[in-house]
Amino acid sequence: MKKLLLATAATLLYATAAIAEVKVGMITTLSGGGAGLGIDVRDGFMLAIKQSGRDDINVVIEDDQRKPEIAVQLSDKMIQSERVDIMTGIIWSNLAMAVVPSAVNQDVFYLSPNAGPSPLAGPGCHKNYFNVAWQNDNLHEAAGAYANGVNYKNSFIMAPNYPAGQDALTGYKRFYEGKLSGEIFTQLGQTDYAAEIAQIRASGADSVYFFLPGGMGISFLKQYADSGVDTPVIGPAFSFDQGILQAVGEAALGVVNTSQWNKDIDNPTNSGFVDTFQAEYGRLPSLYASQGFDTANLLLSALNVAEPSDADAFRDALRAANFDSTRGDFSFGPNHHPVQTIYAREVIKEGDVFTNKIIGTALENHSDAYAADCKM
Amino acid sequence: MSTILIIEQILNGLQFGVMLFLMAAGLTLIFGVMGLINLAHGSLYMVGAFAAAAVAGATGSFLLGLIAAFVAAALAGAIVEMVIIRRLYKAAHLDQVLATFALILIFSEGTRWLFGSFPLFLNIPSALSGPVTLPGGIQYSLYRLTLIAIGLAVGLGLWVLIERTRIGVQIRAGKNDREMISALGVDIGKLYTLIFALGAALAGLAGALVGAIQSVQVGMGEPVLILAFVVIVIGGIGSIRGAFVGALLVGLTDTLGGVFLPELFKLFMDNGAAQKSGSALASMGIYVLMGVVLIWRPTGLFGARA
Amino acid sequence: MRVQEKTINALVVVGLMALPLIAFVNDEPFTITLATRAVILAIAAVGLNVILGIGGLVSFGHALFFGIGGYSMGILAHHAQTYTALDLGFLTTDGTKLMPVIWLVAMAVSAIVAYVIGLLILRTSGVYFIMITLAFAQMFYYFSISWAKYGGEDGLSIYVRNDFPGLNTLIPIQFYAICFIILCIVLFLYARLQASPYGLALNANRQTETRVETVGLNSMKLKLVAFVISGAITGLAGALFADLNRFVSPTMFSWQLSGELIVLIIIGGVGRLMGPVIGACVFITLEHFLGGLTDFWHIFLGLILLCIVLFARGGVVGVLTGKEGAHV
Amino acid sequence: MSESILATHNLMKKFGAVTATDDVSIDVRSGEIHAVIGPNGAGKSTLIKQICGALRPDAGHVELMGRNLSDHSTAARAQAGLGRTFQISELAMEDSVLENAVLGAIGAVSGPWKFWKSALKTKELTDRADQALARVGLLQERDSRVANLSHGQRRQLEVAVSLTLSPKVFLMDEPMAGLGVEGSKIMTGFLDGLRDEAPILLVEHDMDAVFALADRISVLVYGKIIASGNADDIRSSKAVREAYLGDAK
Repeated sequence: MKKLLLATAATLLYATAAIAEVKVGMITTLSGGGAGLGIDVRDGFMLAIKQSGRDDINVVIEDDQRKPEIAVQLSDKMIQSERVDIMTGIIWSNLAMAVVPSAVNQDVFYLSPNAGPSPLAGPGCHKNYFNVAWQNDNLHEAAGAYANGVNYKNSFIMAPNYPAGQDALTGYKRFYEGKLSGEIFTQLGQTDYAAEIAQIRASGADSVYFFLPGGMGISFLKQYADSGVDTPVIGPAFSFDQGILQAVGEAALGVVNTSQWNKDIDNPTNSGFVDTFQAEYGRLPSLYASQGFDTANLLLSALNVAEPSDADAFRDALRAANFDSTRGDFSFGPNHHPVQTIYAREVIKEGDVFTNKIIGTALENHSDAYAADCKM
Repeated sequence: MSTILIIEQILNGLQFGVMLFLMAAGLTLIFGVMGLINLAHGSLYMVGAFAAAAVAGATGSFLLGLIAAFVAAALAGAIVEMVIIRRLYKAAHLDQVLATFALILIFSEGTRWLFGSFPLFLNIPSALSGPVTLPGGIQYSLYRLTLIAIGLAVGLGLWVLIERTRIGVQIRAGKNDREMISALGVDIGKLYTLIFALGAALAGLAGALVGAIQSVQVGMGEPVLILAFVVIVIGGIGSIRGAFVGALLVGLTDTLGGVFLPELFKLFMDNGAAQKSGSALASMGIYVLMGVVLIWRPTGLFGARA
Repeated sequence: MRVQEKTINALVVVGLMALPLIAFVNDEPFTITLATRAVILAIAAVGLNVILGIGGLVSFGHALFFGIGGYSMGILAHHAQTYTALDLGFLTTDGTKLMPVIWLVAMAVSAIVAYVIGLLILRTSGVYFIMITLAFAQMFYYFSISWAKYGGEDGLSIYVRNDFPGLNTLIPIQFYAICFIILCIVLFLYARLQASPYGLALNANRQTETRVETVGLNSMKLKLVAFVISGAITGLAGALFADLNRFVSPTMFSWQLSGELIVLIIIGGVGRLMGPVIGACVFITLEHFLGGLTDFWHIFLGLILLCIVLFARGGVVGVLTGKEGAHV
Repeated sequence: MSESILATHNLMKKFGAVTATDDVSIDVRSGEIHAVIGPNGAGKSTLIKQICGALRPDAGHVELMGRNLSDHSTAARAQAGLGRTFQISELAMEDSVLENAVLGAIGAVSGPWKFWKSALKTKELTDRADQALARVGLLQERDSRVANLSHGQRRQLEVAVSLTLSPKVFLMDEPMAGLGVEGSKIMTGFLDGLRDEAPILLVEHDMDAVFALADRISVLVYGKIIASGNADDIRSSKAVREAYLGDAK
């Protein structure tokens, strides 16, 4: 019996090798509240795959519903049943923390198109884990650096009381050199910020930095604009992204935010991406779409060099990051996290559409604070 | 912390409270009169917000948006009542919970199917935007003041409706005795549809009003639903007065807890730790409030004694 | 067609034994993982069924115990894998990766929490009870989100599944076997409990507390013990669930999860021995297959649940046997 | 004179301005049936609730075999030997007749903290239940669901459950209610024989039954005992006729 099983397994193995199909598992959020981000990552990713013209890449896409335990099970499915070589797609840090460590330990490659929690950049880094977006602190650090650059001396900072929020404020403070007029942790999922805005008004701050992803940011910006408090606001790109910006409207106009990507970054890859994305899906691409697109292109560049079955060669090919990124220069640091330029953008109105334009550079060739803790 | 800031925070708590009241009033009426636990009440809130955003976006008029929210939520409520809910009045609470849980799924994903996965735009009308200066030099959002006024007006309206009108008599009678009221020749089916639609319309109105200063997105109704349940349980299920008091208590506890608990913790902790523990405790605040009220009075502040 | 409940029960047990074996032979490990998930949710729902099905108290906060079980596992295993001491204030100890120990701790902690909370809340009834159980679960949910020491919203990852002497728990079929045997034990205990003098008294207490008091039994104590037993079983399931995912996070405390546990019981049949098990299998199957059809699969899930409420009173077991379930 | 088994001492209970129980002192002695009668709203239910522990009196107390029951819960009073039946059946409607009777046996014999052995396979419990069912004539309905029983059968089951408790004293709230002529006759005969086993405090509307059964009768009007004595005393009492008929000048 056992022999028979082994024989079957061997035949199967032989069969897969013969087709030499690359299987990519994408776990992302496609239903419920945060679906917009997952859909953008998926669409960006699939656009690049389509453009490559390769039909030997099989992408299996599953919806995690933004629930960590569902993500874990899908990951089991990808690894055990689909036997994928590479995984990608997760949007949220808490889902990434649930899935990535065990996946990469089972010899699967994981390319992160969005989340970059600090443990995975520091002591928990892994040779099979590559982050193609940013380490979570990056945009916040850039905001701190930008605040120095425009001479803010007295910032009021706030974020939700959960790990990514705590990291955000730490990231800002890591680069920001002025004083803090206030530091607030809000509730995760909070929708009313009247109390916080009152505190901002009373604090005498010269700038406000906030990290409030998703609907929280929309609520805050609308209420802030209505409150008449005119202290300038800085935020990370997440609250000023293409998908969200239309829902914020006028309230966001003129706000400076930090991002590693914008649609006006001037290189052929990027302009090609923006045009084809619009043609394909009928909407402007978002930050997340660009990250999905870059992730797929990184993958394609490595596949051109080596098969994932040859793990060491494939890993080296990934590490080389020999692809044309929408962001221009892109390379990996020692912990497989990006070394990249982060820009300051400003929200503008183009015709009827709210969008961003780059107004300066916040941090050049920036890596992250955790690389030193990474022993790979 | 200055007096002005404290007054401002109390106003914020009030505003939050009266909006919760709009949600809770319908919920408590529906439970009090029909004995129905309606988990899908938050979905009607969402329907209102989306209707308002769609209509305001198309016409440019916030007022038309509000009307649309009211009408759309009332319609959705009436349809749901006639097709599904009325089969559940005699069912066990458990069946009601499951059925209305199913309705949440249908409403949420249906809305996403219609409107897409991204939040919609809905903004404060320009006439109401910006702050006004109150006596004492307090800068306060005009729109939020308007919300407080609308909330109080609706509360007053409901009181008049229930205490002073024929329908109110029927509602009060229906609360106590279903058979008696149908014996009086009132069409109980129509009355129930009407009450359900009224509750739905209030929820829709709240969704639209709040949507203008928050994010109009799928799933926005669920956190509010939980809060509204907390409110009616604190107030005593079926009691409009209880819902009003409960809503203000929850609104004030939540707002003031979030502000003052971290301040309190700063007295014996360093700043960052105080912020973290204070806000952690504040996020549990209303549930602690509810727990304490129910342990003290197992049927809420104004609930019927067992 | 009317089927005997015993026949259904036997079929379910045989099915739960056969399916993973078939999957094993066909080398479909994910099917085994799905079955494991169904079995663990079934254990949790059997726990809930003690207080809900027999005792008639609708707990809308049972995720509380599920989460406590999960975090018991997470915290113990976290300290074991990081070689740090676990300081309980009155006692400092090492973590552990040994499943039986973790299970005992999960059940004990859940039982203690259930006892304390039960003392406070069992005076309420009906909707008030529904809501106060929700309130306590929400307190734990928000607390766990901001509890930075154990990962906050990110939760805790355990890199390797915990150990069970003599087995390799990382092999899906072996872990399934553990869960399946626990489910069988729990079901056996549930059946004994339901038929026992205590079960009879608790069942009568659901229908009339006055009668139970009049024959000299303390209704409050009956309910409290049921709440404790129920919490302990659901806590055990939580520990297993955390081990299945090698991960624990605040979503284990979420009200959606409490709702799902109730849904499982209603789908299967309230107060039925196999109700939760059938409910879990049906639910997982729906989730799995509908999810593959469309992004908007929640709509169909909702419609199916509605149909169950409107047209299939008594759940699957009720429909098959032609008998309604317990009235709650 | 035989010993007093159950006694109330100066029970007082007010609801707002209404005094529902006004200084009521009655007792039940071994071997007797003591009936309490009174017009609607006289406070009979309130009195029963105070005796069985569902209501706390404002003043006064209840004694069972000389023991003060003030600190006893309903359950503890039942344990102490108070066997109550209800005016409106309080039974587990989804359960079988046997299960309801076994519930009583559990209360009387084993207590509820037995989690292992099946209740319906415990001979000690089922024997006791069967005996009680046999005495009220319900044995043939042993396996029926209570929901399917007739009204009269439920009244019988009420009594049977209290029999399983072997109480020191019965507290019966209108056991004849809704039984019809034939049923009342049978029940009367049954209660007649029961008094030697344990005395009965009988609250009853059916005057024929009361006058046929009661050794003593107390008349409760507006919360006060206005008369007490044997059947003849009550029949001839002026106060009672005034209260009941309102016209006896």
